[in-house]
Amino acid sequence: MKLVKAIIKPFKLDEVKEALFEIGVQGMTVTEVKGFGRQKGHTEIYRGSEYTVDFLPKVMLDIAVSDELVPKIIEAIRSSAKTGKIGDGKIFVLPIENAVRIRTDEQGDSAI
Amino acid sequence: MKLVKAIIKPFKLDEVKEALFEIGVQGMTVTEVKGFGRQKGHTEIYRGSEYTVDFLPKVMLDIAVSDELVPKIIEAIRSSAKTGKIGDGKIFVLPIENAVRIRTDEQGDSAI
Amino acid sequence: MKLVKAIIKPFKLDEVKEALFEIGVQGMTVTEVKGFGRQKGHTEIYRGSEYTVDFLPKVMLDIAVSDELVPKIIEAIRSSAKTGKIGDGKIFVLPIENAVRIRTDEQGDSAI
Amino acid sequence: MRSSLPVLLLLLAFGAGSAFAQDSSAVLTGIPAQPASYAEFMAGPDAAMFTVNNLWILIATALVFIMHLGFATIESGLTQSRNTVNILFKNVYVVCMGVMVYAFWGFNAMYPGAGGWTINNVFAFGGPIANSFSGPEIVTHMTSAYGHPFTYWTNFIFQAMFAATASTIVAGAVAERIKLDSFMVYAFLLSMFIYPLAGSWGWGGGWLNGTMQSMFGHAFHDFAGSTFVHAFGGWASLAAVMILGPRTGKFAADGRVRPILGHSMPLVAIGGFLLFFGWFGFNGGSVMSADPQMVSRVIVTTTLSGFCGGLVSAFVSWKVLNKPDLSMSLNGMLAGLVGITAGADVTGVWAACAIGAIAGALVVFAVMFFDKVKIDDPVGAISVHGVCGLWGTLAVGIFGDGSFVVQLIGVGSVSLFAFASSYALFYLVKVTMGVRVSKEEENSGLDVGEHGQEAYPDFQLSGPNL
Amino acid sequence: MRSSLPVLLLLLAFGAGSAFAQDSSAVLTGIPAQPASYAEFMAGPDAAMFTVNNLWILIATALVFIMHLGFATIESGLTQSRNTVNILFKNVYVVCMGVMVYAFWGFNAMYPGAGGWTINNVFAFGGPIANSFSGPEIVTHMTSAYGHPFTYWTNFIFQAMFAATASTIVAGAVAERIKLDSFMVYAFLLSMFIYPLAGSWGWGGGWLNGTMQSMFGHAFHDFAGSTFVHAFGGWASLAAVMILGPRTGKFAADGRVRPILGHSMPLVAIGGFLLFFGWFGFNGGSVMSADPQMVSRVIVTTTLSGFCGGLVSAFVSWKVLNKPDLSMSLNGMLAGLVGITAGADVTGVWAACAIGAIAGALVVFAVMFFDKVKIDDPVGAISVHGVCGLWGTLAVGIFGDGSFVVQLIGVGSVSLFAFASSYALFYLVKVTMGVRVSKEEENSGLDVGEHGQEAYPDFQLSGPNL
Amino acid sequence: MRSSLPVLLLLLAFGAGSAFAQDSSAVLTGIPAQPASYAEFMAGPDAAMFTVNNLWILIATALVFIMHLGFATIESGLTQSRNTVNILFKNVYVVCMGVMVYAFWGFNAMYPGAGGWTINNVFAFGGPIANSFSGPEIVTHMTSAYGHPFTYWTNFIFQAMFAATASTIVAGAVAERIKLDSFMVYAFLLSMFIYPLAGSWGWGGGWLNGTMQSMFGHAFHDFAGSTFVHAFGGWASLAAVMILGPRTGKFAADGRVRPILGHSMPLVAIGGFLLFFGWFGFNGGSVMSADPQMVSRVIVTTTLSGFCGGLVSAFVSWKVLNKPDLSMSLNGMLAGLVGITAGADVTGVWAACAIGAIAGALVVFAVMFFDKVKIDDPVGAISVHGVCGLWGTLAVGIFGDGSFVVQLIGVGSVSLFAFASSYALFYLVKVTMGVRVSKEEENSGLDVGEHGQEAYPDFQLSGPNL
Ligand SMILES: Nc1ncnc2c1ncn2[C@@H]1O[C@H](COP(=O)(O)OP(=O)(O)O)[C@@H](O)[C@H]1O
Ligand SMILES: Nc1ncnc2c1ncn2[C@@H]1O[C@H](COP(=O)(O)OP(=O)(O)O)[C@@H](O)[C@H]1O
Ligand SMILES: Nc1ncnc2c1ncn2[C@@H]1O[C@H](COP(=O)(O)OP(=O)(O)O)[C@@H](O)[C@H]1O
Repeated sequence: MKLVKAIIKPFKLDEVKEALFEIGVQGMTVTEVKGFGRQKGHTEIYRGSEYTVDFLPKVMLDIAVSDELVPKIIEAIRSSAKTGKIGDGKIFVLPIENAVRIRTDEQGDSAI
Repeated sequence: MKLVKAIIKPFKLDEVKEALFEIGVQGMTVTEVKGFGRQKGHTEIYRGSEYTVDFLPKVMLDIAVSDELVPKIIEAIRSSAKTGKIGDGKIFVLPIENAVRIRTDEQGDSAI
Repeated sequence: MKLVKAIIKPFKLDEVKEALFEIGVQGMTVTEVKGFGRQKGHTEIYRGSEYTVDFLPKVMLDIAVSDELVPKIIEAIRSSAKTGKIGDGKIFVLPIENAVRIRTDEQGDSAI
Repeated sequence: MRSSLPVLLLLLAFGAGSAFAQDSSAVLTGIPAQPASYAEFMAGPDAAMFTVNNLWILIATALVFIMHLGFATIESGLTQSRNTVNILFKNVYVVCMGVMVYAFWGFNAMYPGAGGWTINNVFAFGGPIANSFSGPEIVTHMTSAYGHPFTYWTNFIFQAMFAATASTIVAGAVAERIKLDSFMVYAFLLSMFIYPLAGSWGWGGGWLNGTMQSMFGHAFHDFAGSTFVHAFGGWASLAAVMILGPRTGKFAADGRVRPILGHSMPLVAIGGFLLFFGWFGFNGGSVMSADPQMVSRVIVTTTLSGFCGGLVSAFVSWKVLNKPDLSMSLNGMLAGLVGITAGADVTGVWAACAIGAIAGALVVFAVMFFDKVKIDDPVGAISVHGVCGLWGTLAVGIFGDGSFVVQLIGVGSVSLFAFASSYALFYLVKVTMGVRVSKEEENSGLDVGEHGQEAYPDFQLSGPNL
Repeated sequence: MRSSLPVLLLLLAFGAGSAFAQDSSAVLTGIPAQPASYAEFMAGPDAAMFTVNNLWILIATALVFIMHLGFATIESGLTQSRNTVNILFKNVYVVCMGVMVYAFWGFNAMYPGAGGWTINNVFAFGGPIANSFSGPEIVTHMTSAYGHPFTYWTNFIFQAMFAATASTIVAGAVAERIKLDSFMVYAFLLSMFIYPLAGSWGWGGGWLNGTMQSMFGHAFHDFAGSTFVHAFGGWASLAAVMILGPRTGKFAADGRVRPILGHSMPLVAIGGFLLFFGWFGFNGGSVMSADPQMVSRVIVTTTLSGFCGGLVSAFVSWKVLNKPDLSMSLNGMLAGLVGITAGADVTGVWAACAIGAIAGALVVFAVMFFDKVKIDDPVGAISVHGVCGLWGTLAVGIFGDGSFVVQLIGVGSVSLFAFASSYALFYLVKVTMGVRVSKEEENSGLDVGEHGQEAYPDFQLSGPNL
Repeated sequence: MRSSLPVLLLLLAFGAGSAFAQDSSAVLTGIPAQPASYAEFMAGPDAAMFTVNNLWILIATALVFIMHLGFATIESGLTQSRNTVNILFKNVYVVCMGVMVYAFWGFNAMYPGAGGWTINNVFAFGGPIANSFSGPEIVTHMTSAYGHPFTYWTNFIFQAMFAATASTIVAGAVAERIKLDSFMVYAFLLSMFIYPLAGSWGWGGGWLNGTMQSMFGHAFHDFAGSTFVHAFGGWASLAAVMILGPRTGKFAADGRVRPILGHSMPLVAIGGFLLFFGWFGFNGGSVMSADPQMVSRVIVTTTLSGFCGGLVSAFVSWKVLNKPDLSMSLNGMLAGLVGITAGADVTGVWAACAIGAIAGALVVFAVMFFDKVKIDDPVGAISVHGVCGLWGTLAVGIFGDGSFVVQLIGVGSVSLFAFASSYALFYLVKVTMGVRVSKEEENSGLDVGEHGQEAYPDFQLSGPNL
């Protein structure tokens, strides 16, 4: 099993969710994060003084999947999350050694 | 070492924390997340129009532990987080290659 | 590649960011988390009744890096995040099997 | 403290209003020479004074109205964000419903007038207010011939705004776990039948006036409602809370109190200040005229008492809890205001300060006491309105010229009546439709459960204990 | 409903104000015996009555002012947190600008007086108000010699606060996607030229007074602005929204409505209550005197109508949507207030309740209707002000003594004029400077886009659909 | 601008109040024929006028009270969420304490009356107000025999609400880093001793009246407190801030300004509008009667100046900062109000607009200036109250009929005195108990540090720079 971690632009969440749903992803966990990267933050002004917001709002998806599904998922995220503009985000794939569904105590692939 | 990632129902957090405490877990990191899965979201209504909330509030625990503790921890989480109702959540186990305690520079198991 | 997960005190974020920037880290993802550990929470009072806040605000950094950079990064975080007081936090290193930059489809080290 | 005829005539002639607050006995006694027409009256010598008196009561009505926003904000601020929509809705409902039932029944049940009693000085049937006036009725309802230094409409709407308050007090105490429809039925019955009935005993010229007067030489003195509004609402709340039970998780198995935090201190502060602001009209308007001496005196005693209450509970909470507590200080301000409300017209400046100071201390200990005995009152309504309403009424017998015994009888009977009838009503509602939401709903919040809405959809909210 | 001379004299003598609301015809007709000096007047028999009348209108002005905070809070509460700074800024701008342009042009354009018309009873050039008065001018502007039971200054500032309202109504309807500068230009033109022009037809003594009177024996009756303020603002909003289009994502491809949630229900409640509070002055002050009968009657009809509206829309939303809807109940309260505003002075108590009840039901269905036809009005401005303003004006012809035909002509012509001129203005602005922000800016919010500021920098906000 | 006897008699006879604002000189001069009893007075010809005058000042008092909620909300909105409880608590404390110390000492220290001076026209010992009146005292304090068109109680409570304001201004400037107990001691001393002393020089009939009059033929003119309230509070703040130092992190090592964002723009807007609302009473009540001419004129000049200020600072911030700044526009509204407060009674409409416009521009540059010189004022109190109070006072010498020199002497001496004594007091507090919280506490917030409470426990808050 793998944990696919994708960091995307917030307003793309719906599209990505749909895309993953179509290829049969049953579940995911979403975290609101702030991103720092090549995409530079914007300058704002407050009562006469300028400041820059370095960290931009992003959404991080944690998706546990069986190994064979990984390429399809990466493809689905890439195509749906892509705007071509800087700041589109990243996908990381991490190994999972075991998974458990709390409700049923199922283990491994069947748990996800 | 392993990183045990557990996604549970928010109101279960206290019980899970107690359960882990009892088996000697010294620390954990908690993140507020939104979950998408078999448990379907509820329908709400706003000024006359219906809409469904797909993502449900969950709490994600990141617990770094030495390998031998993993089974006990999984067991503790399962028993304390379980309601038997859909949406109870998942546990994922990921490998950790190294851990450092910033304060003391301790490395490995002693760091956690 | 590795995923360096660092949990630090919120007010240290700026310094850590600077330190990582200097050693050439191009990007990171930051999550607001709550931490539970040896550092005990504080007691507050509300309308006459005491209660303790177990979970303390922390900030978690997710930094994907190529293997050779890991020691430098750990060092940079340690030195910049350290106050010597309990609660400074932890660094965990997890393996990454693959990385993708959504915008360009680059894979592996070049993606991060 | 029924107003004797001479006083009354003065009152009518000079619109001097009298200190006798909401006492409507004016209606019952001597009617002055009657103008031929409204126009004639408005051309006459009393017109200007009548106009300013009438205007003040209407402005006071607006001020009392805004107290309902004060209640809405302080109650939602002191409870969790997941129950905010529910609390706000309840407040909107209560003020709308409260005034309407007062128009349909309450006003006439509370102020039956001399001949209007069904059981003399104890109970009167109510009924709808007038629709409009024409011909001679205009003079008898729109001029001093009405027996008040203001019109019939003014009299009604000012009293109506008061009426809506009692149920609002209960709304706060039962927050975060009560079923919406059950509360609505309960509040409806309480506002329509119970509040006016109790009020009629005193302000309506009932037995707390005449009987007490003849028995003890003192009528019961409740200037603006420490008893008829606040103690009434506070003790009615207690009954409801006792049946309803505490919020899940408020009291740990080992009996420890596990506080459930209010979600927004700014809302609490907005509520506290708006209530204070409204009190200028609540007490100031209860002079029932713009009489310069009385109104200015009442506003001075009222504000000083409120400020003392705020100061004292700030310091007491600091001493007792080691931390200066904001919500306690605001409660203390309100406690001082509730405390002075019975005697604002008869106490000196320093007595007013003392009354406020004691109320401010009382409220801190009362809040802690009710927690200790496992009475879960999220907003401190019982402490602020019940305990301090009781204290303020008795204080008239201590600092004012009232009779302690009579004050005790008055506040005691009204409080007991409020408690008992609230208990009965609430029990009735419990057995018929149930009063409590499910644990699941309580867990996820009444906003989604009862209203399918969220108060702060854009904001990330924390789970329990985070 | 032009006031005939005798009535007017009464009015001046007794400051009885008359039911004729904002009708300035007083200015046009008989001027009473003139005091030699202001001091002499203030020493005279009418001084006290004049003073209380004048004072009430000034207090009412303050109450109308606070309605702008009500609009600011209800509008920002009903929209997303990322557009909050923008909405608040627009509200600050509109009230500041609205009053200033009324001082520079609007007041005189709206109240030209007998000789002031450019095109008789249809159009008048405006111009700045007086700077100050000296010598004999003081008597003619600061005493009843002015032809009102209040001073020139009072007359101006009360009307000015009303003037700022119309554009504020539009501000809510076009929220979350309109370019700031474009809105500012549009609102400026609307407030400066269109609002006073429409107002002059009725309150200014124009054709809706005289012509209707002579043609139908009834002048058009709009007591406090169901037509001239609310319907005007509501239908002007409709035109703007039609050109502007809905917020991105409000309507799914398949036509389904995808609600965009308001971000703070407490702000919505604060807004609703503050607007109600202000209405005491909006309607109460429109009596144009402190006349006890009229003011107390108007305040009773106004409040009961508002409360009925709130109750009814609570229950209707409950029945129709299966959930008791807070924001609908608050809209319902406002709907009832808007509805009664045309006839608060001529309808009985129960008629007022009926008007409010119907308005409260109307607003629920109107909100759903406009969603269905893809008119995206984030705050329900068109439903509350347009639909219920229309209803309230017609209601005078049904419940009041007005003529239905005349009421229809009046509200119809003003609404059409508001719609048409707003359409023209907004279209002009669209072609010249554009009216809509970019999709990106809409996505990330107008606060950062237009103001480089955030409303809640400390709070973690949720992304879309989270 | 001491009122000469004839004027005064007019004033008493007609309750015309006079333009002479808070000037109590009335007390010092001719007392009119005295009625035998209060009842007789209330039956007499002056009763109605006296009643309306008195009522207006009491209503104005309520309006000034609500300004304290305005301060509480604008100050907490402009600071971080982790210091919200602390700021709200300070505001509750200041208004409670401020009024109480005014009752115990300030009122009599500020208005010593002819014989009351300890050092003639410079310093007077204070003392508690009366407890209550009986017998002949009633006539001499509750009728025009008191020498004002309102009662003793009214006089006290209106002045008391003003008194609480000065310290509130400081509360905002020192926010987010001051030790609570230290602030409480400082505010106590400032409110009790310093504010009334400065006030006595002008409003109390001290040297800024008589001496200036005899030296320059002009008394110092400060209608409602540009100098005695606002400049006083503003410059007192500057001294406090200088000793206290900036918030940690406000100024980067390289001198760059690192803004610390206010956490809630809606709170800021609520505060700004409530302050404007209260100003109707602050300036309108300072006419010290309901005189139609003066009150209506003052309310027109006041509101127009405020609106101009808001417009101008909106546009100036737009030009200078490239973005239309909400909080600046609200500051601009307040700047305009502060600016007109000295001369609202003596300036024409367009002069009022000019004064407001200039104030609106000034405040933007002042805020930027103080940032540049590293004076850290989180809410802009020094700019709004200090700078614009100064400007407004001088403006009377430019646009009004005042003497520029006298105005300069007056505002200069009061400002210097405020600065110096505040500096001394604050320094005293610093050496005795310390004034600044620890860096850790500043980091984690004063709410937990000083109060053990959080303002928004349910909400997820962002760390620094997130
Ligand atoms: N090395 C990294 N480790 C973790 N997250 C990263 C890393 N680099 C980028 N990110 C995340 O991806 C987001 C987008 O990356 P960025 O460099 O801005 O644009 P792009 O991915 O298009 O090159 C960042 O905001 C950050 O959240
Ligand atoms: N494949 C997955 N990857 C990551 N998180 C998941 C995955 N499936 C489920 N989750 C998380 O677990 C939560 C519960 O899962 P769900 O399917 O709703 O119920 P259950 O776990 O009882 O089957 C989800 O809300 C989501 O947060
Ligand atoms: N075993 C663990 N797994 C995950 N996170 C941990 C673990 N132990 C500690 N942490 C995180 O590190 C933070 C600091 O740890 P703590 O024990 O309080 O201080 P220190 O790291 O100085 O010993 C905790 O608040 C928590 O967020």
